[in-house]
Amino acid sequence: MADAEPQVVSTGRKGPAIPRPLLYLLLILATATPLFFDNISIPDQPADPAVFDMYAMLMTIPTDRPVLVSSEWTNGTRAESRGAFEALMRILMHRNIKFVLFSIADAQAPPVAVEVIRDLNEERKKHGERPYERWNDWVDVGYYANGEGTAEALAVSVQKAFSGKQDMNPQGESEDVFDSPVLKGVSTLKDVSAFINVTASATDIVYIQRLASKTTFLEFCTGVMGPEAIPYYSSGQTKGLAKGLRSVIDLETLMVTGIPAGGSSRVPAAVPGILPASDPRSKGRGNHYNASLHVAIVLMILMIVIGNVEMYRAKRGAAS
Amino acid sequence: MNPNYLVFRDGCIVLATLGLYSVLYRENKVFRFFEHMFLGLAVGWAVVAMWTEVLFSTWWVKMIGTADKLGHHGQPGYWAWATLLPISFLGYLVFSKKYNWMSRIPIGIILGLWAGQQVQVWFTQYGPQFADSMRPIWPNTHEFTRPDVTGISGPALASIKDTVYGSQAIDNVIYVVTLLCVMSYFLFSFDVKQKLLARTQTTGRWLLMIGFGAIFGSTVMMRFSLLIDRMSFIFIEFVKHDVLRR
Amino acid sequence: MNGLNRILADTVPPPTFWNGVYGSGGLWLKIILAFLIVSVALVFLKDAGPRVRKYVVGGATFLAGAFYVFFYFYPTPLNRQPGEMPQNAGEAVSFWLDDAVPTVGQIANIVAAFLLGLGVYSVFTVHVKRVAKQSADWGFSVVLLLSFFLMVGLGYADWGMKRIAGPKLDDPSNWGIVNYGRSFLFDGLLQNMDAAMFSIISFYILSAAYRAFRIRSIEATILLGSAVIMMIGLLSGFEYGWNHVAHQLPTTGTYAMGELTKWLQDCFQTPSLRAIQWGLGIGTLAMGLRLWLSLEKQGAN
Amino acid sequence: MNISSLGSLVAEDTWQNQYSNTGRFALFFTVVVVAFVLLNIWRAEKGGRQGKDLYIRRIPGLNAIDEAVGRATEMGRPVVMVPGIPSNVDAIVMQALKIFAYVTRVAANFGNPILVCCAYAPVYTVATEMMRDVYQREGLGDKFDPDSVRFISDRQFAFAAGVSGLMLREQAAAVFLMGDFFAESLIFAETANGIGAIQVASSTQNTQTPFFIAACDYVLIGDEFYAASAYLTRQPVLVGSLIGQDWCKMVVGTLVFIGMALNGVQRGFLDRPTISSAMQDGHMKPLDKPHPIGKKETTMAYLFSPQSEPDLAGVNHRGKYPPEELPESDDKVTNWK
Repeated sequence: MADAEPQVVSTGRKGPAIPRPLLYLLLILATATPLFFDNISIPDQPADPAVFDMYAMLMTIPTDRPVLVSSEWTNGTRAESRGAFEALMRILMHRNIKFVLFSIADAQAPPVAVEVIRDLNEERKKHGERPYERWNDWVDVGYYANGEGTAEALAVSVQKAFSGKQDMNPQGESEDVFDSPVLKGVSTLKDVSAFINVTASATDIVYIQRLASKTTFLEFCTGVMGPEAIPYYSSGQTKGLAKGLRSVIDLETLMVTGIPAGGSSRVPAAVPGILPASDPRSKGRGNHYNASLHVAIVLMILMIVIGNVEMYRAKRGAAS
Repeated sequence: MNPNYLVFRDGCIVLATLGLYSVLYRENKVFRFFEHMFLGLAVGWAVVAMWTEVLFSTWWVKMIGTADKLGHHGQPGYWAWATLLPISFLGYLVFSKKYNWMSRIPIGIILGLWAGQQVQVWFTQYGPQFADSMRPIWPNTHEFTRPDVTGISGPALASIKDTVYGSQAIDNVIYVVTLLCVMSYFLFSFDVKQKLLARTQTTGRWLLMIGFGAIFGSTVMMRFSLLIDRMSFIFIEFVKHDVLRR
Repeated sequence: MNGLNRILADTVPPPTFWNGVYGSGGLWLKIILAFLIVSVALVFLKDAGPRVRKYVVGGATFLAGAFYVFFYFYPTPLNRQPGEMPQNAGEAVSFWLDDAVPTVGQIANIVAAFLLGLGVYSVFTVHVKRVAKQSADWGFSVVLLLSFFLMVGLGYADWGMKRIAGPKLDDPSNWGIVNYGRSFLFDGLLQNMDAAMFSIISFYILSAAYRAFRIRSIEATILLGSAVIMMIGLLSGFEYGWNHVAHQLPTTGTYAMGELTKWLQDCFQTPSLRAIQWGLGIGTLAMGLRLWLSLEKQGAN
Repeated sequence: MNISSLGSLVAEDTWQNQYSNTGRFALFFTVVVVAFVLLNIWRAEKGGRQGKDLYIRRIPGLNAIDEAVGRATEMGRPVVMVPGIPSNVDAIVMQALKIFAYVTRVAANFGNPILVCCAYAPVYTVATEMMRDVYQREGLGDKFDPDSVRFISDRQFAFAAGVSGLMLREQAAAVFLMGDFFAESLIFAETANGIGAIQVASSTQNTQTPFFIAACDYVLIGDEFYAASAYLTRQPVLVGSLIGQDWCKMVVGTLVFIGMALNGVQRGFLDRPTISSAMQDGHMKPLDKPHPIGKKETTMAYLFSPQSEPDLAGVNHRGKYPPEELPESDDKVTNWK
């Protein structure tokens, strides 16, 4: 019977040849060194249909209505989430889509997102574009402690869910967010053009269970959440999905190249790029980290190979 | 924000990061210092968040109501929330030798609420997945590969999506076999002396390993990207920008 | 005042026995009475016999769970609009259930939040004891307690200031020492220590891969194989090169790296994840039933 | 189907809406699963009274518990147990604590110190009570050290730092990681490996299981975790429930198999059959123009998603509250001052 149930025993208790500290030092070098070379550019050919759908959906949602952006990440997952959020903001800002910012995961999430918007505005000013103004182009309605309840309320009425929230208008006064140009005339999810979740925790399930069917639901998640998010994308509950750093890199590429007709299964027409390849902004956070990612993964595969060679040698040594 | 403050803050962050990393070499006093600081801050923040992020808005405000302000309508308070206070505090009796049974009441309430929800969400969560797994295992067309959909839209595209091509049928067979074999591995009350079951269970385990390998591979990216980001913080943002001002 | 009018429509409920006006003596009296009555009832209960105890704990658990079970099996009023009347008594119940869900959903959160004090108590007993006895590492316990009190003090002070000043304090240029202090501890140290600990995982992944990822059995080989293919698929540069070569092959497209990883995900990862998840789901449901109906023996056996 | 004949207590619309939303099938299936579990618990309890023992297959990871604790005793070093980082007191953490109660019993009898690290205050409450209970039942009540169950932090990575620091300083000999683990799983597993501790692990988060497989000595995969307490204690309730779960899995497997075959038949072999009627707004209606059958037009698809747009289904006959009964108007605002 034992042969039918092999045990999962995998630890090699004999000391490996490469000491751990050296291994760690190698990894630090592998990840840090490429960061100093700004001009390394690694070719990318996006193939993930989920990212194509994400970009195509973002480029085709109506611009006359706002989108709801639930930003559920903080600096703990800055590596992947910030790149994703920046890519999202660049597209929204390019298309002049107004947005509402909020969070159900972490009280610190909205301030972190606001900081990114501030940085992007600096960048826009540098390129001679108008900054995206708080109150006129976007509002921050803050953090909601009871995620499930808030999602439930949003599904029934956006107005009810965000009622009583205030944000600062350009004159520096607090005013009801529903008096802002962003939320004017919005009452239910039918009045927003998409619901976008940028997340590092399981908030996507909360939204999928409660409101994803009532609007265009798009999701930016971290690489770890990817495998669990795919089933919802393939069943159509999520209309576009970006999973982790690789998807950010792909999105940055698509922002330059655009998508040919039929490239996205959910948007039949061709979608143009928004940035010329010569624009330094086309090399976003994703591209910046790509070289390091390559070196790190190659190092990982190399270590697996070395480990196996060592084992093979030890076995042969023991046999002879 | 004051630039000097930022340099000071970033310097402290780098120190803390390196302090925590030092455990990779071995457990030492520097790590212990930052570990205890980390725990102190984390528990402290939990105490702050307990009131400011949970109890204040979901309990206190609900209980006493809110005042009417301009542009912000006042809400009445509901006194019944007050009953939760004594019930919750029964939990603290866990240290009492005589009355510790009472600490089970608040826990029982939390557990009961959770358990009831399971009945509610079970089918909503898994039902659509059952339906999605019922994939036809034979083609309904003579073509083998799915045509390239580039440039196709409308009814033609919908028709392609509704058709099961030969290659898809093969994939579907693999899908269903994987699903059923893995499920059979998780049958516990059947004697595996039955040859067929033993074999499907072993196959199930192997197929499971392909799945786990794929998960492992795809999550590695995030782990590394977090390290890359830390390195970017230490070397680019702190050393290059803050210290060397470049 | 557009906003004001709009919110009026359905957010302010009528006065009933259950609620009271903010700050009114009546409401406070009710709150204090509710607190006292429940407290006194619980004091009377404390010496209950073992049988009664079982019924009290089991009953509380059952009632809490019964709400959701009833809510699930009772018809839901779909397409309900604000201000609508129920058509009859049956629908009135479903309206009530619908309205009660958000409230009931909060109870677990609130009770759990009150219990946090127990956790703090645990941390304190360990570390205060250590400081008092001056046993090994007591200095670090001082560090822990100090950072705890700093965080709590500055956290609450900052929260209070922000409640009084409103959104003005969202702008760092209006900050004082308290706000800077909280931001330093929370946004600076705590959040970044989180990120540091999070990133430590990548070191461990590398050492685990080197140490344990070995071709020692069929299973390990399968695991390793699919993991390596997925990892290679993450490298955009490698994928680019591979596809370039694959394009030279007679059947274009089919051998693209993306297709391979997608195939692995669709044909193996998704079904095996689902199979495990279904088993876990049924297991969770069964355990939920056992807990709800108090079928399991309490404590350890 | 006209359900109003059931009585006028519930409006017809409400019934229709309810079941076009969750689906009659969903309710039916949930009831079947619940019934199977309860029925088998009842059967096992009856059998248990007659002294019958029911079969459960071997679970390798669990046989390692005694070995691991035994080794810890030999070395005179503590057994560390971590019930994951739950966000709620739920079945997963209760299950983990049940397994830990078993480990604690073994450890208590060997006179070996234990350390349970909790990441959530209510879990800390339950764990304290359970572990003390174990010591008392074994007649070792005075040996229980309240500091052996600790709350570390409810913040994921502070918890990770604290627990790995403890493992390193206490030089744990056996580490049990069971429950809801997320990214921190590998930190624990590798730290424990670094000090040469035996690890027995299980995560209900499938994305973490491969990391445990790579780094730990014994791993419980998926559902094995729920089978564990039945396997260890052989309590009739647990064994019965486990058999009930197996029945449910068989039903689900069969259902998928039937659905697969039925879908295959309806969607045709080498040819797509044309259909002349399809489900619209919850009813089968003839189509204006017959067309080849689509993915979502099979019996199984209708059964599992009877109405894709529930809000559009059914006509609403509800009246509105008259304006004077509506709660407030501008001048009443001051009521709530």
